[in-house]
Amino acid sequence: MNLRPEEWDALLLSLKVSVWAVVISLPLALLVAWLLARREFPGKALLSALVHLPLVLPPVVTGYLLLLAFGRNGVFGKVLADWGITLAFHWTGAALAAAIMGFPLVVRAIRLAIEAVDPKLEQAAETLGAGRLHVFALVTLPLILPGILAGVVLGFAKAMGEFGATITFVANIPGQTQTLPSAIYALLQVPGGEAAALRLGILSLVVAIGAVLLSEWLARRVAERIGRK
Amino acid sequence: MNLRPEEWDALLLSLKVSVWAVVISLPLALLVAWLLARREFPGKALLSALVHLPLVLPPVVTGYLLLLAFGRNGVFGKVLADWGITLAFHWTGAALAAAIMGFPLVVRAIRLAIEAVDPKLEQAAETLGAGRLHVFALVTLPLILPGILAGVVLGFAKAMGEFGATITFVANIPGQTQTLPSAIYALLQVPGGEAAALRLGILSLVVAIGAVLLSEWLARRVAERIGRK
Amino acid sequence: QPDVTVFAAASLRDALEEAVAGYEGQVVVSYGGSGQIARQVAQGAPADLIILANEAWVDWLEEREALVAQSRNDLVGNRLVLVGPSGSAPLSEPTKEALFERLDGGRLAIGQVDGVPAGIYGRQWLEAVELWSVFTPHLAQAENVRAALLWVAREEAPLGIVYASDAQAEASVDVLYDIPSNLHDEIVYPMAMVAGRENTQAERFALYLYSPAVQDIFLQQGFMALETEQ
Amino acid sequence: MSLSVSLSHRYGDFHLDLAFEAGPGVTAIFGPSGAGKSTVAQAIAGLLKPDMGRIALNERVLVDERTFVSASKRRVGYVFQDGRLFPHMNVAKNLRFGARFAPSAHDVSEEGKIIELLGLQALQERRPHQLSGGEKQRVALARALLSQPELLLLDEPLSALDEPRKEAILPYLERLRDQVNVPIIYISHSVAEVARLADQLVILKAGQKVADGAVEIVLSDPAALPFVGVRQAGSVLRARVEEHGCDGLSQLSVSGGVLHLPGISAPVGAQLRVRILAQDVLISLEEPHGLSSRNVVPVEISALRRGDGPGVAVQMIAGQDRLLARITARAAEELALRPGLRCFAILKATAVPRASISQGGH
Amino acid sequence: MSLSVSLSHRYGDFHLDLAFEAGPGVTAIFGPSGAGKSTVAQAIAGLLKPDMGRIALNERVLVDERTFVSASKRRVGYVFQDGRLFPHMNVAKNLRFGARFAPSAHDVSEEGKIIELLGLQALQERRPHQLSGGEKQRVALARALLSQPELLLLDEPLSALDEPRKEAILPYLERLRDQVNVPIIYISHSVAEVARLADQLVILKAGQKVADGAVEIVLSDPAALPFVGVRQAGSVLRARVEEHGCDGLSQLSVSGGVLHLPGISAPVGAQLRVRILAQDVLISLEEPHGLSSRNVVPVEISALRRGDGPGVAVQMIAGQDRLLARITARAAEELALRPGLRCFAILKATAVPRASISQGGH
Ligand SMILES: Nc1ncnc2c1ncn2[C@@H]1O[C@H](COP(=O)(O)OP(=O)(O)OP(=O)(O)O)[C@@H](O)[C@H]1O
Ligand SMILES: Nc1ncnc2c1ncn2[C@@H]1O[C@H](COP(=O)(O)OP(=O)(O)OP(=O)(O)O)[C@@H](O)[C@H]1O
Ligand code: MOO
Ligand SMILES: [Mg+2]
Ligand SMILES: [Mg+2]
Repeated sequence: MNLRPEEWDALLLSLKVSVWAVVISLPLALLVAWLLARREFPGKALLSALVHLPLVLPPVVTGYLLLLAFGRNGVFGKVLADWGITLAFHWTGAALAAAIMGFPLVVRAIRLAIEAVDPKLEQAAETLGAGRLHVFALVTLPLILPGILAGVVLGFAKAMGEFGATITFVANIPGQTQTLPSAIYALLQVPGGEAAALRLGILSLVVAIGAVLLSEWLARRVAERIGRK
Repeated sequence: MNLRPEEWDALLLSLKVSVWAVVISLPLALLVAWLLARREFPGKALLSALVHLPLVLPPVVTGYLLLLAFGRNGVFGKVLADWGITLAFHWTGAALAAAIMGFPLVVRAIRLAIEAVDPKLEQAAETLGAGRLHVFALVTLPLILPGILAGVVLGFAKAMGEFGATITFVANIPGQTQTLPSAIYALLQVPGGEAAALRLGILSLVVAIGAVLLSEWLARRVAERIGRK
Repeated sequence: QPDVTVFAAASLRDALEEAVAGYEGQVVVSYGGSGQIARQVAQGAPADLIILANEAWVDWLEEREALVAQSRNDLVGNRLVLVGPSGSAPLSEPTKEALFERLDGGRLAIGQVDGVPAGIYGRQWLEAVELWSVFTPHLAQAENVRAALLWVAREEAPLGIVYASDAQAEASVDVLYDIPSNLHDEIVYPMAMVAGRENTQAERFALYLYSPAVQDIFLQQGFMALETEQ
Repeated sequence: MSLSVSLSHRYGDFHLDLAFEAGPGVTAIFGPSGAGKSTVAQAIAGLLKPDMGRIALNERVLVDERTFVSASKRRVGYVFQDGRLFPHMNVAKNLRFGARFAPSAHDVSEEGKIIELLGLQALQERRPHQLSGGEKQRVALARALLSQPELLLLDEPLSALDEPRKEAILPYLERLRDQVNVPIIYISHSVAEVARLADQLVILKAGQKVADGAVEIVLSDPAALPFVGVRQAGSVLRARVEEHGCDGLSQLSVSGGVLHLPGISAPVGAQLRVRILAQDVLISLEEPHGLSSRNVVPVEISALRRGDGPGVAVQMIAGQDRLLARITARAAEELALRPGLRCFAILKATAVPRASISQGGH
Repeated sequence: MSLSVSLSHRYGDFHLDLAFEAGPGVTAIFGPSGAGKSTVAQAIAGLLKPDMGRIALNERVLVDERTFVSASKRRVGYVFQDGRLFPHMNVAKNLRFGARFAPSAHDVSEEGKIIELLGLQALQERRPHQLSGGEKQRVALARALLSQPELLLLDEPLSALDEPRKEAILPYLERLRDQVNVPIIYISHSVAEVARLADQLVILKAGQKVADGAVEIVLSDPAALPFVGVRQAGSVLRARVEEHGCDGLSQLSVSGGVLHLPGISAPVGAQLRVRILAQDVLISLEEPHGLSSRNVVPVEISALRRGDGPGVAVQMIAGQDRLLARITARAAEELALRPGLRCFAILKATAVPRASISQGGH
């Protein structure tokens, strides 16, 4: 498959955005998943609802809200601009949008994994002297690796496919913010663009299959490591 | 909040579509999740990739593909039409689109839950005379209820927010296929529509919070039942 | 960094791409919906030039003083046509009966009638010929006009109201009827410079778009030339 | 009714390779930790597909080169070392799980009996996570019993139970052995349990069979002694209940004489198996007088075997039975014990635990 | 070094309410299944917040109305009934888990010793799911030992081990008790283990303490007999190693005379505790002759207690020590045993198991 330069750009940008989306959402997702799985606190259900929000709202609305918050005149946008950080109309914003859209998926995968960890093992670690952080790092974390992996795959796949929030927040500037889905969208807007759109669609697919294959392979190794298989 | 009749229609339709999306995707999701979690077979990774597809592709593309497959002249569409089933431009098609878009989320949640079930319990059930189906129904299924619940919440939330595939596949016919996201999108297309869009957005939010609260409550009960808490 | 960044309505993509290819200067175009572009510009999008498919959003931007005063100008125009799947016989007169006969229980594909420009124009026409209330229950509204065209091409809908430019490029549809342009607002694509981003490169590119060569491209793609007021 | 097992399976360094037949009654599989006992059990239950081998239950082939009957079709009641109760069901539901798959409708009174016997009445509503370790194991045992198995496979089911509970369950297992015609495979590392329950004994070590045969033979076989442990060696006598004394002592006739043992509930005329540990037998050259022990049997020494420690195993003939005593080498020397010598075996009545007396057997 | 526990906790119907002090050495908590032993252990380890109570370890308050020291800060080495190995770590990593949190650098030779003792060398690379039940428990034991705990809490750690493995571990626990100054709480339903290891004994029943005190006192206390079980009652004598015979018998002096016991490895001069089960003692009015037993001690009967069965407990004074015999009521009657009677206690040398002889103690 011969890709045109803009197509290459879109592919590389999509990959960059997706990787970053996963990287930035993972630590927070771990924290939130742990809170939801293991702690009781007032407002827990509300936090859970908030996490699900990006799923419920049409992506364009999420993008619009992001634009309002992080745009030139947005509350956060102004502050970040002072620190020299631009998000709107920038690939970093695409990563943020993708991260937010994938967040509920990542959190849920990790949360399910944490809920499946036998608290008795964590207790055993405690009696061996491990404090809460060590218990998490040495026992919980390795045991939830399959869940984290699942979360990463979901988050990555979602980021590869995210379109509505991204195009609304960072527009569709070739070479700068045009991801694969935006490129496909633009192609589908004019008659005769289907063939090119199909090419890019297949490209997405290849990336997705690659990512899933990789994750299945990793999952198998992890499952062996933690004695599940 | 005083809702106009079309807004009511959109809300009710969204609820109907989301519920049906979950209902129709659940059995297949259970099967696929079980296959992915417990069986080894050639093409397993491919199946997994296929399941993730709706995440990776831009929703509009998925809608486009749905139209090609289930439209009046689509491969499946023709067959279904013979049976008197219409999907394109019909709320049933919206449910199908939402089900497909949410499918990867539902499958993953259930798969994680199945992977966390101790196969030793299933073995114990087998030695007590339970065949594979009984083992699944009496042991695996109850134990993965939290995962199913998580899948249902994710699938429902996704269905409530799904827009791109839905509108491409079933259009935006007020009272018939105009879901909340379609209505919101339409409102955002005209200058000054923000206020009304906001109202509908809040409506989505309320539904989402309600669903999440309900699911958290159910999850707690289920966890108690299966002795996790 | 490109010399010029243009935010343009997605339906202009083919023609604009051809125009950009013939321009000696680096131009990038970000395609999107008109409302989306307007909001982005209001939030400081890095656009030097905008070309929208809808006058209302340009008005909206002007109210917010987001555009360079007096820079607004209509680039090209377009026409609405009634299309059907290829092979359909032309309609001499789109009467209620004739349309219903064609629909045969199916739907009339159209852009969202309260948002997508092509839908708005289509609605105006239907209202003008007093068919609006009759056909409202039989519409299939699309997120964008391309989807409406797709439905007709795939024979999901026996009829559709789309731009002439779209209909021309799609082999699977035939134009059944040219909608008289006096029965709806004039279809124009206004172009304007974004306030705070004025630069000569953008001005040069804007002028280039008015050049006969580019206008030819637009004509070939089925757009309509406008009398330029330069 | 019989089970025929021939297995070969490898787990890394560990290689299991053995064959045995289990007739009706109880066959104990005995061996140290890691010997492969649970591995054999899993293969019999259908939870492990052995690398090679053949397993047949009552002429029905469960495993061979071509056959592999699934676990759910085998009707093997398996009580696991680790309980494996269903966490989402309360005790009552756990117990009734197998009933729906059982071939015949379940007998409510039988069910009640088992539940009562295992002291589970008060626990019916509990969930597994609210049970203590021992309680869990009792539920697991009842659950298997209630599934009407064709073969009962008990993998150290009693190791988490305290003595009184063990005592309460063992008689039930005995009755099961004698009344129901299901073979029982009993995995244990307690010779006391094995000796009491088992008809047959298979001793495993590092995946190999090192001894098997009738319990009486194997336990009094000096070759098996290192695997059984010296403290557990002994003989099993067939006895008949003659009379119950009002002071709680019963009179039993054995072929070589009379024993007086406490705590026997079997009716007069019943046939019992009495296990007498070698370490509980003293030898006296003269008939003792003024001694607290009621059980003095005239015997003739048939063999002496020196062990590697300071002990000597003395085999004696008492009527038709063999009796085994373990005394110190020094005593054997001083008393000049030799084969053919006629002397007296002294047996402490209170030293014979209830667990060593069991009814019937085959 | 001491642990002071006072607890009240409710689980539905079950109500735990007890207080005890555990000094240095080993305190055994003994009781039937469901008595609340594991519940006490969890409270001590900080895994359960008791409804009410106070727990202090070496003057450090772990729990009271205001205090609740988290489990990780308590330095209580807990060996669980169910192992709880980390499934994602191999044996070696499981073993070294606690080391990083231990206050002092770990001693490689000590580590090697423990690993060797528990026979874990060959298992280092295995993962928990590749271990047999007994192997798992051995790893759990070693893991707790290697975390340098201030208190060792063993919840039936040996119940899944076979006799030879138990035998191999028990001496280590004895050494631990005598050499390291950590109190050990040992939960068990095996009196044999308790008697051998424990200095102190707390007996629980249905959440209540029914007896506690020094092991020697409690085990020979008739009041505790129903909880301990008649077959486990006995006395503990203090003995001194006098001489090792070349035939494997050692001569020990007790205050009332001399014993000849097999298999003693302690050096000449060492102080031992020898537990003698009541059921292993015979009483003779005359000094016996031509008897295989080497251990005949002149005694004076101090008390007779009739049980509810056919047995009688006979307490005898032998020098400074008390000896307990359990004989049949019929024998007691026929021999006309009464307090003050001088007679002979006969003890089978081979009946004293190695497990009943332990070094030192406090
Ligand atoms: N799934 C497995 N993978 C690898 N090795 C295994 C596996 N299961 C058991 N083993 C090994 O096989 C041997 C026999 O194990 P098995 O569980 O049959 O022993 P066992 O006699 O039941 O011991 P125990 O009395 O401790 O339960 C052990 O060395 C064990 O480590
Ligand atoms: N989490 C819990 N919820 C409710 N009841 C419980 C819980 N844990 C234990 N129990 C009950 O408390 C009582 C004491 O249990 P515990 O585990 O302390 O007994 P144990 O003496 O350790 O028994 P075993 O020897 O069988 O291990 C039992 O009746 C048990 O059912
Ligand atoms: O140019 Mo539009 O707003 O996609 O019809
Ligand atoms: Mg085992
Ligand atoms: Mg316990």
